[in-house]
Amino acid sequence: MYSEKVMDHFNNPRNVGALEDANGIGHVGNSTCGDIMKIYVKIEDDIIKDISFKTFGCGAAVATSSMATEMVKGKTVREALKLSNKAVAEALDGLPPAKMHCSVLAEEGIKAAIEDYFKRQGIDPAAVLKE
Amino acid sequence: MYSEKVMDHFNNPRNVGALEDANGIGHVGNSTCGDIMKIYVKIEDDIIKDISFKTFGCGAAVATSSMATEMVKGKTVREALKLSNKAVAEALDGLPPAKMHCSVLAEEGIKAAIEDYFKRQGIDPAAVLKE
Amino acid sequence: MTRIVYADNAATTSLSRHALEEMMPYLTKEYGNPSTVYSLGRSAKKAMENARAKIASALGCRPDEIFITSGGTEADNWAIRSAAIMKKDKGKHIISTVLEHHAVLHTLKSLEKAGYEVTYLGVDSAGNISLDELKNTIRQDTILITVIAASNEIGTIMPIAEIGALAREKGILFHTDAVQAVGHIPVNTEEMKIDLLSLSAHKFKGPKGIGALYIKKGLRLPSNMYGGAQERGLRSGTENVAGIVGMAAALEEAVSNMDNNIKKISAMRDRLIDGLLKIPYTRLTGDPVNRLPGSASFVFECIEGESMVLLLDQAGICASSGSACSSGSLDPSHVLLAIGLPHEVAHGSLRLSLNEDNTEEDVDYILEKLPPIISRLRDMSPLWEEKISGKPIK
Amino acid sequence: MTRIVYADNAATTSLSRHALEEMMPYLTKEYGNPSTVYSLGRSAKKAMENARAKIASALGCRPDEIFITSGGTEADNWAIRSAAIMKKDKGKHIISTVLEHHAVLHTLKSLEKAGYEVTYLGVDSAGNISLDELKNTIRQDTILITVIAASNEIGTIMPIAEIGALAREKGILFHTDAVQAVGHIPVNTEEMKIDLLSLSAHKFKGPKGIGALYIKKGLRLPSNMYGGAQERGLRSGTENVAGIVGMAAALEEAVSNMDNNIKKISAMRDRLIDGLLKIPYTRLTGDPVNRLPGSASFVFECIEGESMVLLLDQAGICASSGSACSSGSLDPSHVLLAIGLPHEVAHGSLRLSLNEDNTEEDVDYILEKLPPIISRLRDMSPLWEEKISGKPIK
Ligand SMILES: Cc1ncc(COP(=O)(O)O)c(C=O)c1O
Ligand SMILES: Cc1ncc(COP(=O)(O)O)c(C=O)c1O
Repeated sequence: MYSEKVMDHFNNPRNVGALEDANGIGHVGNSTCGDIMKIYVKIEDDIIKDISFKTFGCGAAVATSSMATEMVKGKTVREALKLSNKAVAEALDGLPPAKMHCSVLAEEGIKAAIEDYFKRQGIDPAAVLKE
Repeated sequence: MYSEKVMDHFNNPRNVGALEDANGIGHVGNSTCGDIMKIYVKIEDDIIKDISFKTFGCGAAVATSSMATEMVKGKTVREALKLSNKAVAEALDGLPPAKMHCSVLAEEGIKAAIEDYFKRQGIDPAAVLKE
Repeated sequence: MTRIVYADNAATTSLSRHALEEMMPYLTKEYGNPSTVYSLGRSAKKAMENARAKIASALGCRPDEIFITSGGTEADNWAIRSAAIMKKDKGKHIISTVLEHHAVLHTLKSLEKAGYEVTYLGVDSAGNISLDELKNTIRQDTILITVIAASNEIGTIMPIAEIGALAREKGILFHTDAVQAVGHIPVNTEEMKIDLLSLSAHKFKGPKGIGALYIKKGLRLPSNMYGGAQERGLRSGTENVAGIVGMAAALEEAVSNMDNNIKKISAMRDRLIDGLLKIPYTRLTGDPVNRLPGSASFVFECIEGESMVLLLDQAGICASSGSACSSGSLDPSHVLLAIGLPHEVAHGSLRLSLNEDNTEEDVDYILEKLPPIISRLRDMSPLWEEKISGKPIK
Repeated sequence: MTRIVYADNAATTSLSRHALEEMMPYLTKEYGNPSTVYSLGRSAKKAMENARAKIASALGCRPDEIFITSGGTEADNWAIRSAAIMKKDKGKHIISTVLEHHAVLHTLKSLEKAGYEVTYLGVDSAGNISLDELKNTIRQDTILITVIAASNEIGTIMPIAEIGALAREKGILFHTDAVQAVGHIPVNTEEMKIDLLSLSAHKFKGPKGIGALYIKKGLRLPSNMYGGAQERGLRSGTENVAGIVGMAAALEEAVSNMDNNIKKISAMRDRLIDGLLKIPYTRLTGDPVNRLPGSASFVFECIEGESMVLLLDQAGICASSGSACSSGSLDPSHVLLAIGLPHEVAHGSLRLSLNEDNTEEDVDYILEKLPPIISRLRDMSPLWEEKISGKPIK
């Protein structure tokens, strides 16, 4: 069902846990549907210096959280905002069709965390995201 | 499917073949239905001195012919006429339901041979059979 | 991985060694077609009829009331569709429950589309139906009551004898999906006044792909498959002789060991339940007492079932979950919702199902391995953080 | 009894040793339910999908066009009933032949009762249909053509590719009951333009109780059984993993040896036919050339088939007959009547069916044992007496 990469990221999730000094936090999903992701970012000089997640959900939800955080860590905010759910799924060597929504959630989680960062900075995130 | 008795009478049929000096021959069944019996009797002093059969048909048809001829051999005509298909089937330790008609044919074959004997003797068989 | 603890016997069981031994001749030298007249076919036929007699004796019915199918699903589909067709002139109302397996539920849904009306009896939080509610639900035009004998998900056992008596009294056909019950708890078609009963071999250590429908003598069901008139014309097709022989051997074995098995398995189950209920924010699903001997089913709050199943697999433990992710749909199991669990709690379901092959060491092993898995997943869960801190997540 | 010569391979075959070996893990340690997410279930799933790919490759189709069933009968019933339901708005006319197996015939009869009209194409004395007749039979409201790929009784092979081309051209669904063909002669769903194809494992040395329906991609058949949504929701029920694996292994083996098998088996068949046709008042049934490699079918005048089969059994030879007694009905096989045999001749039918397990010695043995059996039965037959003497019996 799951690729080896998915299982690896599920069994040994990268960047798991809360980030004490996060300056942006994104919450996506809802418990009714069975998947919730909380993404913590620490952004400095337009760079994602650190990132972590907490996830309630299935194997794919954990693995996409792990992979997505890995993919944007150390990247510029602009680069991070370009992360697509397809890229996350591909980096995991694919996901079962029924699990593609998890990769969407991961993409959304990253965006939500960055958005929160902008809000805290007093910047209208809509303007940034539109670029 | 068949009892051991049926298989024994099928494999080693008693009284099989034509009877050279028969004085009564009965034909029953028809080839469309798949069963034909020809019963030969030699009756002397009201006794069935000898009897034989030829049969086209399934295992049960051969076995009931064999058993029925055995059962009436040496009997009086009156006794022979009392032979029922059930008695033939029972003597064979039973027949599959779909094969009961073969025992009916055997009973009818014996009756037909005796009837033919009476006819040849110039006696109205109907009168005899009615008794 | 050092050891395997198989605790998903409600999903399927390993094949009994005895059953396999009985099957082997029919997978090798005894390959005759039972419909043929020569001795190779006759011995296959004999084996099949011998098997049918064993199955009948396990259910307390007559051999000619047992019709072989390819499994529980076929039996359920056949029984329910047939009952609906046979009785449609009397009415189109069917009574069932919210606990049914999809094999029953989706067959009922298809009948609803065809103009039948189905009332699904609700259950209390332990999964028990109310006989009074059943009585009140029966109408002039009720033609069939179909109730699962014991729930595959939460283990609760239904009052089959009482339902049977009521249905018989009212002249309504009674079908029970006894796939989880047969071979595990006493089932008697005569005493329980059952008209139609489905069973599936692989749930009691028989082979997969074989099952049976008990049809009470005198009921004239429409043919399920047309063809060479096997199974007295009702279910044609060259018979799976090895499968039939294996099913009968496994069932005979299960029934003859049933008393001991029930004692042994339910003791293990209770130890498992007691041990796991020590984990905070954990609930047993299904009735604590009136449940299948092997069934231990739970919800663990703030975590998701598939994750548990995957981590248990890493530890060599096979288990299952009724979470949405496990079911492949967006909703968690209809049964978990039916016993009143909120969606987010239902997602955290885990079913451990034991049978006579499990050992006390298996229970120890699960009790050792599962709690740290729950902790690990809760540590990762934003819902748990919220629950513990008392702060809402957003 | 010294030796067994099994010559009833059209009824069923022995299980291939290779297939059994492939099955054994799934009858022992690999008992996981393929629908589960842990590794024991995943490996079962993998085995099943691997098997599906092998079956697809044997038929020249895609794996997702193969749907597992419990045998040929289920596949026939499902395909035909579904096609009728799906296309009922276009029309209710179906074309078939007088050679069909009961699994097709009785399904068609049930449709006739439900208001469908079926035209059964006749055959010539060798069992061949006329493509011109087929063309002329097609109407505006023809929705389905269902033709057996090769006759189980007389071995004649039907022009499947030509029928497929015609059906495709006219936009009519084409189903073939290829139970006797698959694994024995080349079958390619793509080249032959087949929409639906039934197969059954135990006819090509696979296990009993398992088969498949090929459903051309894009056709949306109604679900055959409701339940746990196995087989992409079309045929629910816990999968018979061992059976599926065994079917695929046997089919792969049969297809990879097909060229050699055809050569070897048809040579034996021809020697058998030549030898037995020396018996007076004996006819071959079916086409002398255009026939299944293993099929040698005859009528022997003035004797009855079941008697032959029973006496052959005494000699250790397994064979079958289409006589009334063998079929359990009052009429001999509809196929024998359809090729124009009078009732009394049809009663004398005997089918010897060989496969790759038969040897030249088997043929010698049959040629030695059968003629005296014929003589013995004829000596006992009043019809033979009549035939020989020229005098009518009454
Ligand atoms: C209660 C119940 N009914 C029906 C079924 C269907 O049985 P099978 O999958 O053997 O067809 C199952 C198991 O899958 C079950 O647990
Ligand atoms: C031509 C044909 N179709 C269908 C079937 C039915 O297959 P099964 O008995 O495996 O269901 C058979 C054999 O019995 C057959 O020979």
